[in-house]
Amino acid sequence: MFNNLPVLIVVMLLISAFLAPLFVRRFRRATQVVAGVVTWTAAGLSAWLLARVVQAGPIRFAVGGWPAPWGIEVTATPLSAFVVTVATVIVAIVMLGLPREQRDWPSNRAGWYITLLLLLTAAMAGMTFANDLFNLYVFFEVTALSSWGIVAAKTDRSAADASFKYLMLGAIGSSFVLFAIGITYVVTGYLNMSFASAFIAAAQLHPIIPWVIATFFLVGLALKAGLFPMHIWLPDAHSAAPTSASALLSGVVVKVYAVAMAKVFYGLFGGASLEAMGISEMVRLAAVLSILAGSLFALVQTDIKRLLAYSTVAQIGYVFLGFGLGGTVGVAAALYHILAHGLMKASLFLASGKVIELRGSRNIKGFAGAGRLLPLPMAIFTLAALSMVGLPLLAGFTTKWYLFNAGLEARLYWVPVVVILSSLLNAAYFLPIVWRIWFGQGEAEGAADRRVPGLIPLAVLLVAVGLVPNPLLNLLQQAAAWLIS
Amino acid sequence: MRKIFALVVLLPCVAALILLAAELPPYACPDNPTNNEVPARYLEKGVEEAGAINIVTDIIVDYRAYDTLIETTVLFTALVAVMLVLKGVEKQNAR
Amino acid sequence: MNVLILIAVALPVLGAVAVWLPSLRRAPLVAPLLTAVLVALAVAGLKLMPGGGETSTWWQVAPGLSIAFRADEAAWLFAMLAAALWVPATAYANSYMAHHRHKVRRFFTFFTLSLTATMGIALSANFFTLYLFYELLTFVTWPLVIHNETPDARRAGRVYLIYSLAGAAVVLAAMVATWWVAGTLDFTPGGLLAGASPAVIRLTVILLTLGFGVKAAVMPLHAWLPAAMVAPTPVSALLHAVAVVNAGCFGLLRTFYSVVGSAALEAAALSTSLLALASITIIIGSIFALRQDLLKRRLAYSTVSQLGYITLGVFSGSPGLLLGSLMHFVNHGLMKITLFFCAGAIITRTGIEHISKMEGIGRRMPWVMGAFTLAALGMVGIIPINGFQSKWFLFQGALTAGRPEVIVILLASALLNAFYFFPIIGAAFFKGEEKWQSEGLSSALIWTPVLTAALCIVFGLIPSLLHPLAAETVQSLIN
Amino acid sequence: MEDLLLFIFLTFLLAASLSVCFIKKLIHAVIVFGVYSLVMSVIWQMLGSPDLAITEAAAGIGVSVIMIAVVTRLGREDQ
Amino acid sequence: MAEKLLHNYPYLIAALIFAVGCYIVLSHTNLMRKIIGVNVMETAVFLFLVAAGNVRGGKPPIIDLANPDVAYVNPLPSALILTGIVVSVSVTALSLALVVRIHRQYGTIDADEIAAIRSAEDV
Amino acid sequence: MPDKILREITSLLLPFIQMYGIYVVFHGHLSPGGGFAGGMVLGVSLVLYILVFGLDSCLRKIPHHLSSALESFGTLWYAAVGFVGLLRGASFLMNKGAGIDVGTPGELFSGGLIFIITIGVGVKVASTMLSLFYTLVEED
Repeated sequence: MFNNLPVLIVVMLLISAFLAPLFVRRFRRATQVVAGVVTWTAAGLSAWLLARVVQAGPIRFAVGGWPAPWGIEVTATPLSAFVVTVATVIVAIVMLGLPREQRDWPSNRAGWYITLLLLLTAAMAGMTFANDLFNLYVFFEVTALSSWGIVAAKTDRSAADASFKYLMLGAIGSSFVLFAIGITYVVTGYLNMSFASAFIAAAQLHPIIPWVIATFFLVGLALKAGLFPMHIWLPDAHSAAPTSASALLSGVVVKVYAVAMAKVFYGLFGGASLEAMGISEMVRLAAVLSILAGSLFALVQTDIKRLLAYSTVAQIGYVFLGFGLGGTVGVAAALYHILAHGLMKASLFLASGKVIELRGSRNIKGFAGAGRLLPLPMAIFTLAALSMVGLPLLAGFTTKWYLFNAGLEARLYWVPVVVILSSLLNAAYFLPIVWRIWFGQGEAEGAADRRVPGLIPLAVLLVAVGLVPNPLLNLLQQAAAWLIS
Repeated sequence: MRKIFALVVLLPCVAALILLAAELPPYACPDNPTNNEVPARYLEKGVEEAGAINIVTDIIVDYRAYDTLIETTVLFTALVAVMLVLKGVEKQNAR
Repeated sequence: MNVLILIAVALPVLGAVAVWLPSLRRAPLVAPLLTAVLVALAVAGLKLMPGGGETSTWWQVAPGLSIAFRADEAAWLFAMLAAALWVPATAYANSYMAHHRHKVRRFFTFFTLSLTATMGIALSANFFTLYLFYELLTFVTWPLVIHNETPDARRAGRVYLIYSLAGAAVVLAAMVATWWVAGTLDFTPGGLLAGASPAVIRLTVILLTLGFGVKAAVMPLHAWLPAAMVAPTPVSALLHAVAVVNAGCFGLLRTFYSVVGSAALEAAALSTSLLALASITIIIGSIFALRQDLLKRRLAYSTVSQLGYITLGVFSGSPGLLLGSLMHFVNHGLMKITLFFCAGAIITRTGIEHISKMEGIGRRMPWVMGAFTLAALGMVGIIPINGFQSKWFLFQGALTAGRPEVIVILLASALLNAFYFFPIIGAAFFKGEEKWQSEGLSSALIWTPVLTAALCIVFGLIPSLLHPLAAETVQSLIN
Repeated sequence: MEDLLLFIFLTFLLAASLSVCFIKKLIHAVIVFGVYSLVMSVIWQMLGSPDLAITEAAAGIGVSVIMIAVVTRLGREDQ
Repeated sequence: MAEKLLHNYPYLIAALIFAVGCYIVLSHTNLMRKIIGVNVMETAVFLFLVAAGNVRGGKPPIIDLANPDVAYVNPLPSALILTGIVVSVSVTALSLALVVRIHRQYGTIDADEIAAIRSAEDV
Repeated sequence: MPDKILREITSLLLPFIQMYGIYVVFHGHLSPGGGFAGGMVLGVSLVLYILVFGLDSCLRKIPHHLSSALESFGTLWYAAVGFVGLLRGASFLMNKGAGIDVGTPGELFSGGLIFIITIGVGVKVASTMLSLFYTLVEED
């Protein structure tokens, strides 16, 4: 029964998603509550799973009782359990704000939106647990379809346009990933990553084969994750979506793709051969370009949501950089950043969503004087922004510190330089907003309703993660060690 | 311009794929890595273990039933997304 | 956990919160002053109580990254100087803000928070803590720089922020390098980099010089300081005499001798070029000061130049010069805060900011201008005042270190100081006519400069007040 | 013999995909795409996957029909 | 190499069609055409996998219970592609819905015209 | 407006197409095809019906909310069948391993859960095609 847990978490979310559109018309509030409860349950279960997995070692579960090369194998490792826990917790927290966000929506739209959120969560969990390449692909598509759907959830026309752009590039990405999976299957005869990797290690393959596989995976997943040259859909999509969707897309979804990439790369090839093929170099290069270009683009934005989206392009670069650097420290840094950035970006989007609602405009000028109207949300915005800048004792700094260590361990001395440069750029676009919030002259009216549900838990977690990173990092180093071995 | 860009992006891709196609295991050869113990078991024991004589059905509904469950979910997701995209969106003045 | 250190570092945070207490109408005025006094007492107590030199760790963030404090000699010297001068500065600020009512609560919040950052820098026991509070200092002083919210102030704030953040980032890079080479960030008397290769040491030293040099206003990195003159005068006094610039100098001192180590510093063989840098700062700063007509800007460039004295000693690595520079560290703080207090008093009373319009002002405000004169004479290095002492020890140090060229620099600088201070004094007392209407001034605007000027004389007359402390510090840094 | 037939069909498939790219009128491209999926379904039958052939035939027809319906509706409104 | 390529011609054709599909998506501005391009790309991958599953002389994998000694083709790729087809239908459905909506809201389905409208809106 | 011949021919053909679709669904475990192919054929037949006889006549027979509900239901059906194995103490989505009688291979009622799942999938795919077409063609 316990071994079924990785599948059951996914199926539980799926079933609630199937039921949601049936009931939402009559019992709208109840549907929202049930969706929240289910997500929290999933979060709790995955946390339990994480605890068990850390204690007793990874779980390999053969769905339907068919052992690995024949059936589908699902693995709960410290890595996947951690990522699923992070994803479900952030989704659950963001979902706290749904009743408020959907006040003016028609019932059926609200239901479909909730359904898609649940499907998205389920698919992310499934994708992370999958150890079978084709299973990974199918979940990949559910994630993609549901995110395309929620991007278009608003009825204004830029949403449709953004969603279509996202869809086209995402579909190209999926095709690349499927092609890579196909080649892997044709070459090795296995879809299970463990078996395929054993085959690749044993067989004398022509060097172009693993190279093309890895490159196709990289192109496909980087397209989905919005790494620099392939990020063009991201600012449109993340800014056109409703606030909760933006928070999730920026905070969680892109990172799950990064994790998928890490799983596939380390699962199929292993760190040494990635380095030898030059794939690690490629990942690092893309990550650095992403970090710098994302920050530079963010610098010239006037639309807060686009600014945050470009900042996501930069921050996803950190995650890829960590994975590209390899080594326990680098991977642990990447995993830590997945959590930290998820919390930061979700808080930033939620808090700025409140300001957008208040001012009716997404221009960053709207932040002027917002600190007096919305003291608590804006304080949390400031906290998250400073964390982005990488002030010590906040979560962003820990990531930086571990990336430094990873870079120096890999003897890549430009890593600290790039990271420091990027945090300066972050400061350059976040601090003016912070100044505007507290000291800017803005309209003093409005803000009858100061509550932003979910913001306080996010902030508490963010502070906790920043102040006490040690236990978490020990856990993450275990997870990283498992991934690399 | 757009076409040139597309070509520039795609040419290396095509080159890599052609090089790859030459190095892949020979087409339709019974000794290929794909014809390993996995399809062998499906074909030999599938009828007995899963009960359908159409082995493809055996695989999609029994051996890899989880994939198929998710696949129906894909269809469901698409439909929900389609409804979210189209329902209740009025026609706007275009330009 | 040492209670006195806890008070020194954490109490100002409470004080800053207390500024906003709605039930106390005069909370913005009382709380900061009370905080400053308590902190000064606590720091003084650190010297008297046994066990002050022990490390007390507050928080272990990650392996190797902990927040820890220790009040060793150098730490105490800086902490005491800052805490002691904070009291008159706060009193002065109270009076000043009573005249310039603009966002008083906000002003005092950040003013008091700056004390936390300064104490944190002074008492830090490892590089991480130092870096943390160094970064924090930027963030809490930035709102003070742009307090007036005029376009000029905003521009100055932006410049200040860019310079400071870039500096902090470079410090961070140095910290990473240290961590990588030494595997620890705890300050140790002999330094951490003793065994490292010269290239790494050189890189670290350069990074440190750039990083802390920003706040210490080493010459190519000084531009923020004159720009920041648009801030209210108590802030200028604080920034230029007590907190920020001294934090930069202290950071240099701390990291050069407790992180790099004097032996490694010698191995890096950079002292000649660094000394040249400091010398250029001294001379060019003075020349720039000559050309300013705005009093506060002239004082700012004078600060740039005088900070060169301090960095000179730090960069040299020789005990004698270091002794002199440590004494100047304290003496310059006293003198410069006096000068700024006077400038603020003049501005508040007469609204005059330009030197060319100050003719005869000395007869109108004899106490203030008297204090100004004393401090200015000290700057030039006239005998009974404390400025003379530091220069004297610097001369001696230069001779024992075998660097006679330093003496030439110091003499030239003294001459230039005289050139830009004497005209002010002359104009104030011997020119112009008495034509201003006197306005009532709050007493603190007058007695604080007088008090600090008196301290200048006391320190000048009794060298044994400061010299043993400085010698002890040098001993602890170079052994 | 079978290989030759397959070769011809595959070449035809490539030609169909290229013509989808270069045909000017959209509705024609959609129709060619329908033909393309039919050819694909025949190829899959030849490759030994009748399940796929049926599914692709049904799906290809379904998708093409919907596409044509959408295109004609959009086209009608354009004129 | 040419000989190998000739022997692997289904793979080669699949690779070329994949590239053509990608080219259609990237080079055309008409959104409908982009959708067709994505479909072409996906079917190319399917072709690749199905071809890889073929075995010379193999029968379709429907077990002839009376005759145990028949060689069958590999059933696994077929099973995978069955899933793949459904996925591609779903993606096509959603993209068609988006095209319909874009047409409703912008009055055009040309990417360049939409971009022009958007940039005019921004000013 | 479609002409009379088209209507007549369609009304003649449709039962056969639908019969074929249902056949494919029911014989998924015996012959090529299965839930997806058969469901798709059924769905396409309904689309054909709409194209010839108009949206309204189809909406009268199968209302939109019914097809959407069937759609949810088909997917749920699958997931629920998955729990059978779990309830019998084996793992999720287990068929014969969980002790379910798979019957004699080659007969119509064989394959255990496969048969049940296939029907659910067929219903789901057909209703999805229909709902999709409804949503795409609807004017509002």
